[in-house]
Amino acid sequence: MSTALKKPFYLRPPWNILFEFHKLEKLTPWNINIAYLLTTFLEEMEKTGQIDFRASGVALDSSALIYLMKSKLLLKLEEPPKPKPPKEFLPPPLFLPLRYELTSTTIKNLLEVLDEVLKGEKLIHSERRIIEPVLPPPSDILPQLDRYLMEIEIQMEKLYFSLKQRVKGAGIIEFSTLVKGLERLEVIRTFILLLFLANNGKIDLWQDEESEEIYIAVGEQPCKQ
Amino acid sequence: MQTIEKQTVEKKASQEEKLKRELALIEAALYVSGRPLDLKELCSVLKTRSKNKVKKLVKILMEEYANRNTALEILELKDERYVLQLKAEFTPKVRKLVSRPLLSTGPLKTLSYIAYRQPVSQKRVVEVRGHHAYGHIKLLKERKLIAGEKRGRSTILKTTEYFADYFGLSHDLATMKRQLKNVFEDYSKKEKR
Amino acid sequence: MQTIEKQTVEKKASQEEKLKRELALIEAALYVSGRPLDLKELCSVLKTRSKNKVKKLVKILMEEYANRNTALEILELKDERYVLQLKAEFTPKVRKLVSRPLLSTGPLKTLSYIAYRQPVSQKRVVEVRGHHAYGHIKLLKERKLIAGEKRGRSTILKTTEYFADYFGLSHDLATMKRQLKNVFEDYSKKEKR
Repeated sequence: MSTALKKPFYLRPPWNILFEFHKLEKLTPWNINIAYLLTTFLEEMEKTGQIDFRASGVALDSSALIYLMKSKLLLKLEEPPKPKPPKEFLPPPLFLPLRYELTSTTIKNLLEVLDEVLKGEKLIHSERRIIEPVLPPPSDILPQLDRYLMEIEIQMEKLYFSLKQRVKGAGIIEFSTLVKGLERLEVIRTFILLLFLANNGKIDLWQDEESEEIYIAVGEQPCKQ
Repeated sequence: MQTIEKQTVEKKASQEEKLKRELALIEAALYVSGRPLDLKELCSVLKTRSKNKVKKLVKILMEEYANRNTALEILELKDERYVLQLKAEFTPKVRKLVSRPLLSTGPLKTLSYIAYRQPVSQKRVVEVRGHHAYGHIKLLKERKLIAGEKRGRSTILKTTEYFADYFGLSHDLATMKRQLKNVFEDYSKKEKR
Repeated sequence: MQTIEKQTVEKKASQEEKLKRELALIEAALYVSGRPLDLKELCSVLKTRSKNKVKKLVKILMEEYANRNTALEILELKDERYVLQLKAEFTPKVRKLVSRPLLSTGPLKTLSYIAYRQPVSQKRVVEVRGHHAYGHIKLLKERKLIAGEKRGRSTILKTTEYFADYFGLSHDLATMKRQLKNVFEDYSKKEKR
């Protein structure tokens, strides 16, 4: 019984090549001597007395496969080589002539646009300031906001619609006016919606540095770019 | 009282001064514009209406430049237009100093192939130059150096008049190709040296 | 067999040729860059390490330009930098030919912001100028108008010496910002009037 448990001889090199196909694929078929492998395989089988017809069958199959691989390679070699396309003259790169050109931008132009950019910067500053002081810690409001957040798209549309009505299409409205008479939680919800709307570019927000009033601009605004 | 001789000398000197100033003005105009200028534009810089006078002056300046034998040259292009530029032989040596966006070697090779083989199908260009050529062709079209023309299902590529001007080449296709051939032959001779 | 005299003459001629070529190379570099170049940059064009040699060559070229007495001049600036430029007196006469801006409005705005707030983080620039600023920053770097420096995970942006030269500002950052602020304030005051 012990022989049955022992690894059969043909799973050792060099014969293992006939039984492990994945290894076969990695080898060049020309490097495999089938005649040698099969002869020694039979000799070894007779010597050890481990006559196994299944193993012989597999060995035969593998040999056939190797032959096939060899003949395929041969056929490939026999294919007439494709005629090389006639070598075409490839001209060297044509470098464009270099010409110096004076440009018209002056420091005045630079400062003109700087003025606009700094206005934009101010706006971003105030947007940031709004976010920090006004929002209470999220833990206070989030549990109650779950359902509300799920409906946020609808709520945003509602608020945007009412904003547009209040400014009659386009204009500016103060945050304090918008939330007048509302409860604290409602005020916060409205504010969060405003941030979402501003983020989507539907409205613009900024805060007056002294009065801390937040202004909401609705409708066509002069472009920031 | 001045003698006649002295007057003549002074007059001559002032005429020379004037000529120098006018030549310098043309040089200034060509330098700052960085593109070909026609006689009308040069007339307006010199505040004269005489195209003939300006033409004579430009020729003098061109000759001066040619005699100086330096890195810059003034060329006459088609339709009496003039341009100041770096001589092509210096381009590879100083390209890296240019702060304007330049075309890199790949697109320039595609351009020279199109220029040499034109009119040539886009398909052929891509076959010879590889798949990158699609990007090159787009870029070259954007720069108005080449133009495409649909013929049935294929696109035929050609260089533009702007291209010919930029290189100071003829607008006549056959002549241009001959000129280009000379340029390329010069180039390969230099490469072999 | 060559006589010694003939050899000497030939040697001299080839030396003169070499000198001419080197002068032309410097001229080429100064012409295409359109900005002041330092000795290091000129050395790299001439493929030499000798700053002294380059300095001598530039001086010869400067003299040649001065003798020609035309519209262009080569000047020596602070820190051994050299620039080829149009003589100031000619600028008003040819300004009308200059029509191409250095940059289009978007990138110019981003540049002005960087110049005013520098050193400034790339993140901040994008915050203020929007996402297009990434493209602008790339362009400005290519044009050598700004440079970026990694500091930990963020990139700090600054204008370059070329920027300062182009707008005629100081190379010293503090001075430049003061200059910009002064001009800017003057300008805004005038606007408000």
